[in-house]
Amino acid sequence: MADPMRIRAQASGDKAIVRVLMSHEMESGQRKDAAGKIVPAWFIQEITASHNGKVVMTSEWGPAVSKNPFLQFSVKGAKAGDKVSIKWVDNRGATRTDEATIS
Amino acid sequence: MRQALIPVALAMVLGASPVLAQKTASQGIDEYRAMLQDGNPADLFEAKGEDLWKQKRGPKNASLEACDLGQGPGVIKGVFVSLPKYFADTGKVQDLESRLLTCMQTLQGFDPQAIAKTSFGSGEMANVTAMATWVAAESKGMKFNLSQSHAQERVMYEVGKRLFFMRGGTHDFSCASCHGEEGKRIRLQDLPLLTKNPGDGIGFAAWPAYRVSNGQMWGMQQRLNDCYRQQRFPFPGFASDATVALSVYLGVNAQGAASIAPAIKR
Amino acid sequence: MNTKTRLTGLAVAALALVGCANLPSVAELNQITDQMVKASFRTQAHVNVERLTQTDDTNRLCSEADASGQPLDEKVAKAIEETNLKAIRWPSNGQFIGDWKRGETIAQSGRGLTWTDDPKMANGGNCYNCHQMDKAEISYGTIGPSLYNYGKIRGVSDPSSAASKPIVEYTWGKIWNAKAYNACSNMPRAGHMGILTEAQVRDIVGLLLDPKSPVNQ
Amino acid sequence: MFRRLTMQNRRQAIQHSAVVASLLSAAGWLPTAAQAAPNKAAFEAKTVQEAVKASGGANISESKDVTLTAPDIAENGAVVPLGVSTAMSGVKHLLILVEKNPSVLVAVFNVSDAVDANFATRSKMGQSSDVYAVAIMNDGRALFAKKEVKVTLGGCGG
Repeated sequence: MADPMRIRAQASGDKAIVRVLMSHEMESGQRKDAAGKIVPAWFIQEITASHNGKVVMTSEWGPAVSKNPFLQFSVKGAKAGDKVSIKWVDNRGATRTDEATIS
Repeated sequence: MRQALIPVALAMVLGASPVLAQKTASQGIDEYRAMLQDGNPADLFEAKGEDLWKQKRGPKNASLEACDLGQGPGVIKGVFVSLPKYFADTGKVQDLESRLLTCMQTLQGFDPQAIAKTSFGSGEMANVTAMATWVAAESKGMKFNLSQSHAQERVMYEVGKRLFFMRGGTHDFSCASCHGEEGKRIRLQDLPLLTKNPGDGIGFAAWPAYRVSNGQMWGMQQRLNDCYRQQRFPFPGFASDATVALSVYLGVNAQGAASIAPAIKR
Repeated sequence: MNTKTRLTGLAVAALALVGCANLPSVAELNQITDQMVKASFRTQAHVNVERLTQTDDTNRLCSEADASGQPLDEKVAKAIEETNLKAIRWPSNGQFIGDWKRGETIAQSGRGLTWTDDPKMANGGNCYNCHQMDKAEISYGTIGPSLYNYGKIRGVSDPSSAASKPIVEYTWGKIWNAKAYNACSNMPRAGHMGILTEAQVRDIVGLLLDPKSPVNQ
Repeated sequence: MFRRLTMQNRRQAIQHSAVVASLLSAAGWLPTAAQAAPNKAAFEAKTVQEAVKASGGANISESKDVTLTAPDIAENGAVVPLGVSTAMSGVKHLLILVEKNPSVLVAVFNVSDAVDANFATRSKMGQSSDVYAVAIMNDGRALFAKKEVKVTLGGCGG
């Protein structure tokens, strides 16, 4: 199974800034291995962010997003103690969901 | 590829005045580095390392929580800035990574030789790097203060100094060829002077670090390994005495430098 | 004194015996270092461990001087320079000046002779890692002096002229074996150590001295 | 739920690619409907124009109301920090694109009332290139900001 994400969510005024690091190879599909064969693309394709269980944002990615991806966004009306969860799904259908409490 | 990219990319930066362009390029690179500081993927390895430390693993199905990294069993905070140091139970001076191997052997029953032979970034070797990242992060901001009270620690410093200045390989390079003078650079890459602080604070005190260029987490052992590769030296064994001695020399030279590990590097 | 037996074992064993005594002598520390190098480094791919364990007197003496913080004794330095000067191989066809365009490619390349390099591919000269050369290349290192306008500054307008001969020969010699002119130079001995071929050295000399080379614009 | 809603919105916005995708899916060329990227055509586009069109945008024009955050120079093309934001209302999607990448589209952020129209991520760049931030409005207009990012590679040149 994929390694856990690191989610930092900090309340700031009337919103919370969310910073996420995800553990993923994000293989571009352009690279060749030692034997000269193309390494197939393998990347996170969909992101879903929820605030206290309600979906607030979705995002779609291609293989150009860097390895071990970083994502930052702000949730309106979120305050300390609220929960933020992030779910990703990659192009092989693997998925991971992690949750953090806003500080 | 690399060689082809540099002139093309930089020729575009160049414009009419090379002096001005160069200043702009290095300022631009500083800005770029600053943008990456927030959100260092080393965090991922740190989290993984903490998890691994506490997990029951290995043939003996034990955690590493009783491991003594130099300040007593289970003490993590502050150990990174005091390593390498002499350990009475092994009768050796050890760095963080070689000490982790010792604990994985004694507490968990892993074979340290087998781990030392594993390539960087795979299997238990990747786990050692992750744990080193977590242990280092727990001392972030603390100042390097290596012991030189044991005779072996002093001998290792002296040997490390000789290794630092040892010329060899096809190119006659020593560590000092690149890191022996202040204000030098390779291509556009600044080279820290590693014989004293603050240069050594940027060099030694920054590893483990996340390497942006290849998306890998590197411990000090891998940093030294790749330096030796580029020096055209033969292959230094993982956790070998020579690598530990060199770390003692660099670590003592970094006396007083605040640890910035785990850092993010090119 | 059982120094000899003490130091013949592995470096680790030697260290254990040092125990709580005072710091060993310089000679003993040098021997412990040699033992530790033998125990710690190994051959990988085409990179043989002898590259380090059987390094020559030039490297050994310069390393010792560097570690001690004392400059090399003047006589020793002269002897090193003479040995290296004698070892220089001059161009077999009498031609010192090659193609500066090929020279520029060699100067740009930093590849070759690491354990991850393919030994079948041509080695690079690593020149830009340490030197400024063509002014258009701003990604240059500063470990060595700038070589921009190298030939022009030295008044070389025709490399084949008799007047240019000393500087042409010096340039060849310096690239072939830098230690012939400065015992403990930081510069690799490109020809002497087999990093570059004779033809490659010729092209680098062309890059530095050909009046048409971008180095001299 | 919200997820299904977005899918519908997206379908309307990118009817063309959805049709293509469903045709491919029917022909058995795509693994499963659930796993197939809903915006496949956009992510395979080779030009900024194509990618924007496939994402439901039209009449692309430069606008000061879209902000792109990007470094002037990237020390390494493997990781280039890029951000897109706008203070305009009525934004449906924010896109980040790198013109000279093999496929230009890096990421699509679907804006909702619950988040700021302000996102940051990091992209690979194979070479120096113009980078685009594009806002696709509810009415289908596409507004962009662009900036050239130079990519260098340092180190020993080995």
